[in-house]
Amino acid sequence: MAATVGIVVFPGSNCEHDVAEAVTRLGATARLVFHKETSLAGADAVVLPGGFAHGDALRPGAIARFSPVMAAVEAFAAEGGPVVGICNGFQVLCEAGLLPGALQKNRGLAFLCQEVELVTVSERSALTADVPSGTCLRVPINHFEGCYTAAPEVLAGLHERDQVVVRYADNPNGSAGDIAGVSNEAGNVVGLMPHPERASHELLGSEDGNVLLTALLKSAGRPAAALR
Amino acid sequence: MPAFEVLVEVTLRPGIADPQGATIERSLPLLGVGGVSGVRVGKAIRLTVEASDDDEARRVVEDLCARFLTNPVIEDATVSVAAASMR
Amino acid sequence: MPAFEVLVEVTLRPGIADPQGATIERSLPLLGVGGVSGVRVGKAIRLTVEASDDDEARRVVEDLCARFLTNPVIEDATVSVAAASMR
Amino acid sequence: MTDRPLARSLGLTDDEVDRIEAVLERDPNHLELAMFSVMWSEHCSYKSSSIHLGRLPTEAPHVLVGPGEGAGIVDCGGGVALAVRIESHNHPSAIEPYQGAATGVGGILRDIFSMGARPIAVMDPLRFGPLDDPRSRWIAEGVVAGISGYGNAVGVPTVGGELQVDPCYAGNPLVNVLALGLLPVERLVLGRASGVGNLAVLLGSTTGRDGIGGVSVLASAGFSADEEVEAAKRPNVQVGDPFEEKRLIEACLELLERGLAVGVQDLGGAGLTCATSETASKGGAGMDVWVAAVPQREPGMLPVEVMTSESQERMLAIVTPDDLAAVLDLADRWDVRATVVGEVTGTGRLRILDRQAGEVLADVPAASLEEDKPQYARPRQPPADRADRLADDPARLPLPTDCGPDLLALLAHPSIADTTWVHRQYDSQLFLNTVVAPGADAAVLRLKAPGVPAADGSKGIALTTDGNGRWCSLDPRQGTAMVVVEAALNIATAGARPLCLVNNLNFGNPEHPEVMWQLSEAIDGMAEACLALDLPVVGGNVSLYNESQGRDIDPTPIVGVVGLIDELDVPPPAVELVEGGVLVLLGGRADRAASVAGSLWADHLHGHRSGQLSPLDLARAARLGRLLVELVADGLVFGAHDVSDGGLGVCLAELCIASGLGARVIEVADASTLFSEAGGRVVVCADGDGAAAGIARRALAAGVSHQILGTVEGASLAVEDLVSVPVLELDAAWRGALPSLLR
Ligand SMILES: Nc1ncnc2c1ncn2[C@@H]1O[C@H](COP(=O)(O)OP(=O)(O)O)[C@@H](O)[C@H]1O
Ligand SMILES: [Mg+2]
Repeated sequence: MAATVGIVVFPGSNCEHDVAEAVTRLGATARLVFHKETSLAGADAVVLPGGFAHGDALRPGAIARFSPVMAAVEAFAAEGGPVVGICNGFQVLCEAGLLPGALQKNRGLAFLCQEVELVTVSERSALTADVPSGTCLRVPINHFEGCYTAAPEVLAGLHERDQVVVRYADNPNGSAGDIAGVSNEAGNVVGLMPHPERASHELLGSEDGNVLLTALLKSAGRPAAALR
Repeated sequence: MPAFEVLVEVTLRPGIADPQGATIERSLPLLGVGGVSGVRVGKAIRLTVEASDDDEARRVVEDLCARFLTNPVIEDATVSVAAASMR
Repeated sequence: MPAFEVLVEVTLRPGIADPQGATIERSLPLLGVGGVSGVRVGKAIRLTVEASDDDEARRVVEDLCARFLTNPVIEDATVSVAAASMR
Repeated sequence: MTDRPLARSLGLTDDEVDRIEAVLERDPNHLELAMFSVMWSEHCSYKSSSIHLGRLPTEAPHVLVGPGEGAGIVDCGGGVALAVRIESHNHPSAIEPYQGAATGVGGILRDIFSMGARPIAVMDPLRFGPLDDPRSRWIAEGVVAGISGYGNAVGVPTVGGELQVDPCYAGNPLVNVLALGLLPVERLVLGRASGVGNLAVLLGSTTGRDGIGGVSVLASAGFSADEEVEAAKRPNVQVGDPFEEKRLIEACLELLERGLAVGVQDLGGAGLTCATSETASKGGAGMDVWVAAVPQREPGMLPVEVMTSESQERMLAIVTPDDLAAVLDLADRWDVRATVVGEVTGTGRLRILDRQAGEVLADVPAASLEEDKPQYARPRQPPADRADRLADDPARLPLPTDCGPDLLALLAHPSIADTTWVHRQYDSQLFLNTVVAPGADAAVLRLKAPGVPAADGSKGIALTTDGNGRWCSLDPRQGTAMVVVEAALNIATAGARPLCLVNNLNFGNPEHPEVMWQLSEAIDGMAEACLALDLPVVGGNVSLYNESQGRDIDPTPIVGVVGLIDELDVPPPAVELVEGGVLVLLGGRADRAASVAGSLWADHLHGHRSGQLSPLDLARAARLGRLLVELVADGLVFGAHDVSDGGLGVCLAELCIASGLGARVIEVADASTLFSEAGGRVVVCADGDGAAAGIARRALAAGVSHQILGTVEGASLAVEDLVSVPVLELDAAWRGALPSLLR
C-alpha cells in the first residue's frame, strides 16, 4: 500500500503542491489537509510545508500553531507518527513546542534562495532513517528566518541525544552548530530549513531531496519504536 | 468597560544575537554619527484592551505575551499600560 | 561624557495601513482572546548615546531617526531619553 | 459653475473640464470631477500614447486576448493558455522603495488572476541611478527587498529581471514588473459586468485613505524640486499585504474554477471608480455603487475618498444573486472579506449612491470615463542636437592596446556585474518549474501549474525582459528594435519559439515634443522588429512623466518576450563553456571592424554617448532566431550567450566566468569591435571542431553570417592582440561589484 502523506495547508502556505508533486512521484498518495480541519483523516505521515502561514505576522509560525489542525498534528506526533516541517513548517513546529529552539533572521539579514550542501547527521530520524550519516546532499534553501537558535544546554542535549538531523557543510545563515534540521527525542518529528521537494527532479538541478523524502515514506506507518 | 492603551516592548533576550542592531551600529560611522552604541532592535506593539482596571489590562496582556506575543526561547516583553479612556 | 539610554519607538503614520497588526488582531479569536483591538506593530530601538545632556542626546537621536532609522513618508518616531549613567 | 481651481488641483486641464461638461450636459460635482480626473489621468487613459500604440502588430492565430484587457492571453496548445502582463511602479518606488515595489508586484498579479490564470512567475526589470550615491542605493536596496518581501510571501517565484544603472535614473528609478500565469483555456474570463440585477461583490482588503488619486497625482506627473509639492504627495503611499493577496488568489481562482462569477476585475489605479466603470462599460451595462456598503478602514471617509482610494488587495466580482451565498461561503473559507457593494443595472450609467436606494452622489455614463477620454496628438519633434549627436562618431576615441583593464571595468559595472546579490533574495523555484533560474539569458520553466491540467508534461516556456536606454537615447527607433531582437534571441538560445511580447514604455514628460518623438519612434521600431520576428504584442503599459527636476530619463522601452519549448526533456544550453569546446559567433563577424557607438564602453569609460548605432538587419536576426531553435533542438549547442552590454568582450568573459574555463579567440578586428554592441549576435559553444563546422554550415545554409572564434582552453580569456586576463580575475571583478556596493 502506498503511504498517504497529509500535507497541512495554512492560509499563506505555498509549497503544498510542490510537496504533493514530489511525494507522488515517489509513489505516495498526497492529501492536502486544510488548517481548519481537526482530523488528519488517515494520513501515514504529515508534512507542514513551506510558505508564509498567516503571513508570518508577528513571527513565522506564531499564529499557525493555534490553528485547529495543530491539535491533530500533536496527537499524531505523540503516537509516534512521522511529522516533518519544511522551512515555514519547521518554524511552526518550533513555535508549537514540538521541536526545541527557534529560528531567527538570517545573520546576513537577507532572504536567501540558493542551493546548499547538506550533510546528514542522524540515521534514525523520520527523514534520515537508514541514510548513512555523512551523506552529502545538494538541496535548496529559501528563507529569511532560518538561523537556528537555542540555549547552549539545549544544543548540547541535541547533540547528545542524536537529534541533529542535517547540518550545513557551509553555514549560509548563521545557524548555531551549522544546524539545518533537528528532530524531537523520539526522532519522529523533524524540522529542517532546506526544501527536499525542490531537489526532486533532474530538470531542477538535483534529485538529492528524494533521499530524504524516500526515508520519510519508509517511516510512514512504521511504529515509532522502529525509529529509536 | 474602560479601554486601556497598552504598549508591549518585545526585546531580544540578553545573549541572543541581534543582527539588525549590529547592522545599524556598523553603519553609523558612515553617516558621521559617533558616540552611539548598544543598538538593539525590538518590536513595539500597541493595542487597546477592554478591562475593568489597569491591573486586569496588564494581566490580560501579560498572558498574551507569554502565550503569543513573544517566543520565550529568544524574547522578553515589557508591558506598559499607558492610558485609560472610557468607551 | 555621560551616556544616555534612549528608546526610539517607530510607528507607522496614522492612515498608513498596518497589515501585520491587522493580521495579528484577526488571529486573536483563535487564541480565545477577546476585548483586544487596535493592534499596531512598530519597532522599538534602544541605544546608548554619549552626550553632554538629555537635550543633546535627544537631538542626536532625532537626527538619526530622520536620516536613517525611519522613512518619514510612512513612519513616525518617538524618542524618549530614558536614563543617564556616568561612564 | 464647475469649480475650475479644484479641477486643476485634481490634475484636469480646462479643456478636459469642458469635455466633461459636454459629456454630462451639465456641470460635474466634486465627486464626478474626481472620478473623471483619475480615469482620464495619463496612467489610466493613455491619452498621450494611444494614437501611437495602434501601430503595434497584435494579431496571431494563437493570441486569444490581445492588448486592452487585464493581461494578454496566448494559447500554448493542449488546452493550456498563458497570461502575461507588464506594469511599472516607478513613481511610488521613488518615494517609498520597499512598498512601491511591493505594491507593484501585488498589482500586476491581480491582473493575472483576475483572468482566471494562476500566477507562476514574476520578472523585475529595474533601473537605478549610480549605486555609489546613497539615495540610489537606498532605493535599490528597498526595491529589491520589497519585491522579495512581497513576491516570496505571496507565493509566486521571481525568475528573472534586469538591473541597469545610469545617472539618468537617479531621481526617477524604473521599477517594472512582468507577471505570467497559466490557465485552462476554457476558464478564460474577462472583466465584464452583465445581467441586470447581478451583484457587485468587493473582495479583500478594507478601503482606506491610502493612495487617493495616486494615478493622477503620482503616476502622471514628474518629480519637482519643490519640497512642499513632494511632501503633499506623501500620504499617497500604499502598503502591500501579500498575505491578503495570497488568500485573494486562492479565493478568486476557486471562484472562477467553480463558475461562481460572471466577471472579475482587479482594483488597481483609480480604485473602485475604474473597476466599476470598466466592468460596466465592457459589459454594455450600468452599475449602482453603494458607498456606505464599502468596508472602510478609517472613520469619516468621504465618498470621493472611497471611490478613488487605491488601497491594495481588492477585487470586484460580478455574481448572480443565486450564487451569492456560495460566494460568501467560499470567501469565508479563505478568510477573505466579501461585501455586496452595488448592482448591475440596465441604464448604462455608473451611479454612486450613499447607500442602496439612497441619495445619488454621482451619475455619469459608464462608458464615458473610458470612451470619451481625451486623446492627444501631442507635438513631436526630434531633439535639436540630433544631427550633431549622430555626427559625433566615437571612432575618434583612443583605443587601448591592452583591453584587459577596460574589460575588467565593464565587468564590474552594475549593469553587467553578477546579479546574484539581487536574485538570491527572490524565491525563484516555487512550483518546481524553474529549469533555468535567474542568471542566464532567459528563464526556462516547465509549463505546468497547480490546478491547471498539464497539457503535455514535457512542454516548457522561456521568458526574458530587456531594455536599453543608452541605445534608445541615440536612436529610439533602432534602439528599440535592437532590444526586441535581444529579447527574442535570449529565448531562442533556450530553444524556444517566439510566442508573444509585452512592453512597458518608460519615457519622460509627454509635454516635451522630444519625448513624444522618442515615444513615437520607439513604437515604430518595436513594430518593425515584432513584425520581422513574428512577435505579436499582447499587452503593454505606458509610464510617462519619468523626469526629475526638469530632466527626462533616457527613453527606456522594456520588453518581455515569452517563447514555447516543445520538448523540455533536458535543460537547455546555459551561459557556459565545455572543455574542448569551440566558439562560434552567429549573426555577424568580428574580423571586420564595428562601431562602439551606443556601447557601455564608450559611455562608461569615455563619457561618450553619441554617434550612429551599427546597422541592424532584422531579417537576418529572424533567421538567426529560427536557426538557434533548430540547433538547440538537435542538441548541437552546449553553451550560448547573446552579445549585448559590453559587446563581444563581455559576452566571452561571462561565458568563461560561468564555467571557470578559459578561451583562446583569434581574429577580432580591434578594440572597437571587441566592445561594439552591434545587435543580433550570439556566441554558441559546440563540443568540438567537427560540430562547430557543422554549425557553420547550417548557418551558411540559413543565410546567417558567422565566424568560428576560437577554442575553450587554458585558464585565461585570451583574445589575440587584445586581451589576456586570468578567468579568476574576470570572475572577481564581475562577482564582487554588487556586494561591494549594496547591503
Ligand atoms: N532585478 C533582477 N531580478 C532578477 N533577476 C535578475 C535581475 N537583474 C538581473 N537578473 C538576472 O541576471 C541575469 C543577467 O541579467 P542581464 O545582464 O540583464 O541579462 P541580459 O543582458 O543577458 O538580458 C538574467 O538572468 C537576469 O534574469
Ligand atoms: Mg542576455
